[in-house]
Amino acid sequence: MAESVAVVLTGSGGAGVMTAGQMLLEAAAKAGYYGLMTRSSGPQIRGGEAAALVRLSTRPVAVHDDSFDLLVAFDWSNVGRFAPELPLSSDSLVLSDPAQGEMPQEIAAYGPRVAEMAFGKLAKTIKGGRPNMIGLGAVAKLIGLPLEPLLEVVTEALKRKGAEAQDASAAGIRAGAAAAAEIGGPATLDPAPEGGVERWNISGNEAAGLGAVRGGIRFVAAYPITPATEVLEWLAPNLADLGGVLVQAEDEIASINMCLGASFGGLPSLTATSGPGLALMLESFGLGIASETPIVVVDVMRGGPSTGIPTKSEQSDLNIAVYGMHGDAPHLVLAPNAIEDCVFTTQWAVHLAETLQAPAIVLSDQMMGQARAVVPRPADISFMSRRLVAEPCAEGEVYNRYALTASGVSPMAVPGTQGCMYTADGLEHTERGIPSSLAGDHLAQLDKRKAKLTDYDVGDHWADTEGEGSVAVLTWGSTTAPVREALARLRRDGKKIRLISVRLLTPVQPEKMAAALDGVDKLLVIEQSHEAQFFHFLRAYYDLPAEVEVFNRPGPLPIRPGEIVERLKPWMS
Amino acid sequence: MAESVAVVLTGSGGAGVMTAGQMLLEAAAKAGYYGLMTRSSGPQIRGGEAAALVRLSTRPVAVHDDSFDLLVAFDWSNVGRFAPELPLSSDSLVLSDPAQGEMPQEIAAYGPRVAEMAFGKLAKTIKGGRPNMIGLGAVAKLIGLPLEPLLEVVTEALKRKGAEAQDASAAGIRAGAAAAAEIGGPATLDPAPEGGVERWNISGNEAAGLGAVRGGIRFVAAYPITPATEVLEWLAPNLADLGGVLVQAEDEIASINMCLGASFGGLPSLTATSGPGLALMLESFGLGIASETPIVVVDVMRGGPSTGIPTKSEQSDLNIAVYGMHGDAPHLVLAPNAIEDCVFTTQWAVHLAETLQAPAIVLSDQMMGQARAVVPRPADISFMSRRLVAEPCAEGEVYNRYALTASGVSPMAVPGTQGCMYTADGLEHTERGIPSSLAGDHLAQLDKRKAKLTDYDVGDHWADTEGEGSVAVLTWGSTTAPVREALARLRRDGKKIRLISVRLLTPVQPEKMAAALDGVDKLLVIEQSHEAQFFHFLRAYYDLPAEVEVFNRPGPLPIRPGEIVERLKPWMS
Amino acid sequence: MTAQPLTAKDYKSDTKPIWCPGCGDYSVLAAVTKALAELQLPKEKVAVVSGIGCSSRIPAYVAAYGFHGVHGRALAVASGVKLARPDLTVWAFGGDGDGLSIGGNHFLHSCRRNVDMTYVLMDNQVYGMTKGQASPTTEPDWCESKLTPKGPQVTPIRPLHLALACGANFVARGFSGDPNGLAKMIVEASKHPGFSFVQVLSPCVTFRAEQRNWKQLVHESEDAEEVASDVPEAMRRLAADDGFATGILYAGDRPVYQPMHPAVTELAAIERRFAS
Amino acid sequence: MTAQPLTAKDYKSDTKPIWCPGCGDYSVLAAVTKALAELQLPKEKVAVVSGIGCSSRIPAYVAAYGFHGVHGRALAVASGVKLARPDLTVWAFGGDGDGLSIGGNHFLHSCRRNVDMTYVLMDNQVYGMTKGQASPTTEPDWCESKLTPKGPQVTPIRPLHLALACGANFVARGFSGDPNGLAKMIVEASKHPGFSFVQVLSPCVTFRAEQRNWKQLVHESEDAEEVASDVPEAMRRLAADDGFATGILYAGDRPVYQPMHPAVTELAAIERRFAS
Ligand SMILES: Cc1ncc(C[n+]2csc(CCOP(=O)(O)OP(=O)(O)O)c2C)c(N)n1
Ligand SMILES: Cc1ncc(C[n+]2csc(CCOP(=O)(O)OP(=O)(O)O)c2C)c(N)n1
Ligand code: SF4
Ligand code: SF4
Ligand SMILES: [Mg+2]
Ligand SMILES: [Mg+2]
Repeated sequence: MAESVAVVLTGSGGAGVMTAGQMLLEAAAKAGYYGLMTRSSGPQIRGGEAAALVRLSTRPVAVHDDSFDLLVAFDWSNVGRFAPELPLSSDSLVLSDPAQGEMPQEIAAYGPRVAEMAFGKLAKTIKGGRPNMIGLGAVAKLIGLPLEPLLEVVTEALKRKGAEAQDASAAGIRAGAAAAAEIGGPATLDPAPEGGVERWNISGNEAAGLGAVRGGIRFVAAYPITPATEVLEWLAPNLADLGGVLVQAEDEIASINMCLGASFGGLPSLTATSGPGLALMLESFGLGIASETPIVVVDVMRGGPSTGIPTKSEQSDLNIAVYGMHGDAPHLVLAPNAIEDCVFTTQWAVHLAETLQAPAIVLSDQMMGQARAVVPRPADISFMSRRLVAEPCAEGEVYNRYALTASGVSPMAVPGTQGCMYTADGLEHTERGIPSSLAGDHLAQLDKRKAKLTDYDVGDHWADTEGEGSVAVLTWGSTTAPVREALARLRRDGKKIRLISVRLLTPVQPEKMAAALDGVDKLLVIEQSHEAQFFHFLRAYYDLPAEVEVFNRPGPLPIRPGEIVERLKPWMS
Repeated sequence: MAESVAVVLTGSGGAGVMTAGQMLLEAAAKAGYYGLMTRSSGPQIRGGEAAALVRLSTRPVAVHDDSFDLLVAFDWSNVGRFAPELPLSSDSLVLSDPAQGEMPQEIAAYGPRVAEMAFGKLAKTIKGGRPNMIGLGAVAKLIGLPLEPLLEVVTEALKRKGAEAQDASAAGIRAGAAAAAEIGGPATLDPAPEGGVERWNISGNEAAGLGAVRGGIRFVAAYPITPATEVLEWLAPNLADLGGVLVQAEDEIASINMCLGASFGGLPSLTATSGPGLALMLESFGLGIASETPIVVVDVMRGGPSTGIPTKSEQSDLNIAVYGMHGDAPHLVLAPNAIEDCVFTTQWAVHLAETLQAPAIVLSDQMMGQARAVVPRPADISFMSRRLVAEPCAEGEVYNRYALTASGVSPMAVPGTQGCMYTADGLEHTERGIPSSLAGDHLAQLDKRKAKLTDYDVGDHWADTEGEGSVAVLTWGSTTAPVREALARLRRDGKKIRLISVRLLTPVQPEKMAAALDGVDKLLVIEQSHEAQFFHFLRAYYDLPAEVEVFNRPGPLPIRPGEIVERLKPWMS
Repeated sequence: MTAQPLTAKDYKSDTKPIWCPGCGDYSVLAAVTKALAELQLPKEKVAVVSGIGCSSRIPAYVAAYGFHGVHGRALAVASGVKLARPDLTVWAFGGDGDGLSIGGNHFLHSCRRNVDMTYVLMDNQVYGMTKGQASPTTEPDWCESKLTPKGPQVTPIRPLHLALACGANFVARGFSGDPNGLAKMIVEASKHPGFSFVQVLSPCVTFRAEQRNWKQLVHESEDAEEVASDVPEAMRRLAADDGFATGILYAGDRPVYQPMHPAVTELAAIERRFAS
Repeated sequence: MTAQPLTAKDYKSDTKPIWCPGCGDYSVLAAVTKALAELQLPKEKVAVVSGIGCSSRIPAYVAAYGFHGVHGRALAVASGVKLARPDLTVWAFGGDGDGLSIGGNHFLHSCRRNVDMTYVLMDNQVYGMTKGQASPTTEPDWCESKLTPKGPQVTPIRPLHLALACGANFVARGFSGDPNGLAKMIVEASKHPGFSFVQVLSPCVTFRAEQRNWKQLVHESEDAEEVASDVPEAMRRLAADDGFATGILYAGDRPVYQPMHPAVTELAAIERRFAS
């Protein structure tokens, strides 16, 4: 019996592994389990080799395990190239179709147990039968997932295709399950937990979209880019339904400038992109900073530099997000640390941007963004404050858009407000908003734009912290998931260890960090970047314990819980 | 008698203060002096208030003094707004025209000695006479500059206007000098040094242009922007004469991409811009990194963020230059530390970019770029290595554009080379240049692109270091000039102190820095940035002594030598 | 409340322009305030958006809401304002460099997107702000810039041709030397639904002093009485254009892009779709 | 040396395209290699430049020097190559998104700058690479993208109109379904001095499966025999264009932009001017 079971389905383009993976996840959800699914595919636009990586569990899971328990290969076309992404152990079971030839060398090298199943032949015994349905049935049987919910999901999914297709699939699933009866499964799922926790099936990109609208975003202008497009695809119809709008712009520069215009007009505005698009937006992002126009930019990070690896994850846009603007340009940078946290962090980003009249960048990544998980429904949060707007001015009253206030935040007049006409400006300016090159005005406005961020009390959300002890792991973003799992394992072994996962990258929070690190004498920084960008950022702005190590690696391979446990072991006495 | 004398000429648009300032500088050069001139003007495009700030000296001067000895005001229109840029002392002399009304409060507040001279009236006594020539004559007399060279310069400058104009100006100068005879000058220049050092009259922007062509740049594509335009204005005709070309592109994105294309074609290529333009270039700069196409971007920094203060200097583009690209993107960042060093540093940047097949950013600034100095002729340097090009390949031989070599630098085939056809790519790639999303290829190429920079021995040029002792000042760029002068003053008082002015910002040089800091226990970091960008960059990448202080201030006011001396005094026992 | 009608002066802010004495832009500003008075728009319901350049300084001089953005992006900002706030009157301004060089892509796409706003291109065939370089409308043999000492050597953009080809819904040319005529033209442009484009010949007296004699060259278009409502006809008229004929060339009736509609769902209903 | 003439196959690299089976881009590639064989250009004297998109993958599949740049910037890179290396034959490729959406400004300015190179726009009226969003050439009522569920609602760009209005020196439309005809057209484009523009209708069978029947819609232009040499005439012909007429529409004779000339000075002479 196992708390979690990990399955990979692979095959070439037409094999339908993605559909099968999705159905498996949904069926597990119906059965009361939690789960996670990610995808991998070859370089072809369509029809190349593909893999659906699914983990099912009795508790929420945010990351894949160190290895997969079961690999089902409908065919072997180029599956070898995925091998590093599909770690197996000698306990793993590989199930493949003898008609499809030899298991590739790279997979065989893991030394898994091997079994055969003639998916193709079995499918042919059923009218309209498909190998992927045979495979699905086999998987259910092998991991102890009840067939009922699977049949329900498949029937539901094929509603539009009619009864014949539904019956064929159901028959396939049953046939696969029957054929697998002889084969010993690699692990059997513990029974699903009882009780009525509402569970959602959501991807990180959808979650970011939802966080945006929860935060009040009603205007989006954007240009498609992998792996951020699904944020936009979710937002477009839903914004329309909510009385907002998504505009597909001619490029990223237009996108962010449309957002600035809409936000100037009073509507909370957002755009989503990935590294190359973020790079193009930076000049205008700076305009948001100087003119104090709130906007949110979601960057779903992918491998870099340049076009890099568009379909794979990496945490290497930290530098550009934190430091990428010309001039002294304080702004907000936030990062969700799990799929469901994309809801909260994006919502919080909107809240902070609007409250502080400052542009924000949300650093999600391909790993979170394109993964789909079954998770407990993300809690409803409602923040109290909103954009501070100016009241109408009487004739003769002067409205100072950039007034120096105690908080650094000045009431912003929304067009339509009588008597408060002003010109938003990216040139340095007086309190009134008139361009000025005087040292005094420059310093006053620089101080203001900085202080409004650093003086604001962000409360506890700046980081997720857990655990105790003198050893800590400091991480951020999607790397938090394997760290959490690694630390949970260590704690299960009675070890004491702390986690600090930074959600608010800027403005930096030196006091809160000092408190979080109080008593820590050994620190491991973990991140997915070749240059150890996070580590250097921490060095620049925080005082770290004397003994600091860094575990950094570029994408696309994720950092796995087991590796983290290994890295920490020497410190775990 | 004084080693150096500092003069300001101010007046409204038509007063000709810039012309007069330039003539003063040239005349001093002719007389054997060194000097420096900077400008300040109001927000009007043309015709607003203006100030020419001139310092003349028996030795090269790279920065203005703590205060000016002589202020000549042809009129007072809005001169008050310049006051913070024109510090005076009680020893200073203000010379103004009684017909032009009261000295502004802000100037009077310095408590200078005041004298009157009726520039306007005196000019009217000469046919075609102009007040600025009267003023020039007076300045020469008051600071002990011989009239002869001044008359020569003026005569030369007015050659095209004919003898009448020449005579009028000469008469004006003589009249001014005569009128000043009664007034005690604030300081008299020491006699000019003897000996035939070749001296140049050059601006930092011209110097950057010269460094570029010395380095071999023959292709420039650019879009005008203040304060970088003069780099381009110098390059355009001179490149044409040298068989190269400058293309005015439609925008900065086109500029950098044209440079990439030209460099791919084998021609060393450069563009020049300022912060907003640099921001627009970053996506494509990353393409240069990933595709290993050398290019040089000169960023003449101005006040930021956003449009900021286009005509004023600031050192606040360090962050964007070092960190502004998405992905892990190692590249070169260099900064000249004086007007004449713009020649060397730009040339070196071209050399490094070409040798390492990596894009480089040169961070100059408005202060250096638009200042004009009389300096010793910058030495000729010739670097030995050049771009490593590939030899033709025979039929059947495979050319690996991105071959993993010991140095990380791979021979680059220039189009036209037989058998080496390859595709330069911003996608991650194999050694061959074929797109790849495999972890192994990504890591290998990331390692290569990093190692070729970090493993290269940059020799001594990485920084200018001078002095000894346990106290050091660490600075960069144009701030080096006041630091040098401050340290010279302290040394004259017998104090020991070190200077480290970093010329090569990235790749970082931890060993060289450790050696330079060896024995230092007190460190003052000095920079012109509100966020202390340089200080945080140093923290991120270098181990600094336990006691570190930062003296940072945003632009536009320059940091003055006297202020630095004051900051250091407590450490000077 | 029967308020006094607002005069042109009421639409002038108290900020003093930084323009050179004699710059054509002063008259464009005059035309703008006259047009606003003609339209009697409440000041707070007008948004004036621009990029960077001498001409782009205009928002601060108008008593309305303004956005002085970055170089070349005026139309994108203005589109955002109008899409988010259909109740506002949105006018964008900029120079030939701002709008046609760095901003060319937004010009192209704004023409075809057809958001209901007016774009006034203040064309002086030079980059005034950066002290006199060639712009996309500069003659190929203009040699006064040190950047292009032999002239730009490139065929100039003809803004009206381009606007028509890109699908602008209203295309006109005015002259700063005739602020009253220009005011009327801006009024028409503003009233016309969709994206209205007005090229204004506005001399730069500092870097193109010869433009002072544009007043001799400018003339009313022969077809001025009869505005073309069909693109090929407008193109035909342009074939003979000398660049100085003023008037409204074209007014079309393409549908306006205004994709924002009232809400039809509550967020809770959307969230329920995630439940599994 | 009397070498064998090179065949189309010799111009194919050994890299396997990532395109979907049936994609029109395969035939564009075939046409390109045929055109190269027709021209017998030495492989090392050809530079093939592109941006990002399915279509932009083409450089790696041609046995020539290639630059697969970033999205939208192919024409700027290609201009740089040609300006620096007038001896090379430079061909730029890209999709309708790459060339007309994000890259619109470079298209506009490349047309007017008239560098001697050829630009092949592989138009499938969709963003293929990012899985099927509307491009600037997509019909306003195409509702298959989740980003624009009610269709883009914007008038499409007509690439030939735009190229003409911007000053392209050679304007043609081809079809990937006729690789031989397309090869000839590319040969003509490449031979013609200045900036040559070829729009190629190249179906995306994955996201615009209905484009498979373009072969029924495509027809040779009625004016195909007689290439227009004057812009208004070409514009007139376009007025009746249904978007599927193939052929060379226009070939002009504007001067080519090639500003690089042999050196006339030594650096030392230039340096002496600084001496004071
Ligand atoms: C990104 C960027 N590039 C360049 C500049 C420099 N710049 C400011 S205004 C301008 C051109 C102005 O010309 P135009 O738009 O015709 O306006 P004009 O001054 O002639 O009215 C340029 C190139 C800038 N501010 N930002
Ligand atoms: C700066 C930037 N923005 C967005 C993208 C994402 N992207 C890649 S290709 C593409 C559009 C492709 O469409 P098209 O140019 O028509 O080529 P096709 O794939 O249809 O051949 C987009 C939006 C990117 N790579 N870079
Ligand atoms: S430089 Fe030209 S455009 Fe600018 S304000 Fe002066 S006259 Fe007007
Ligand atoms: S997605 Fe469309 S354009 Fe791209 S390769 Fe497939 S068929 Fe061709
Ligand atoms: Mg202009
Ligand atoms: Mg396309």
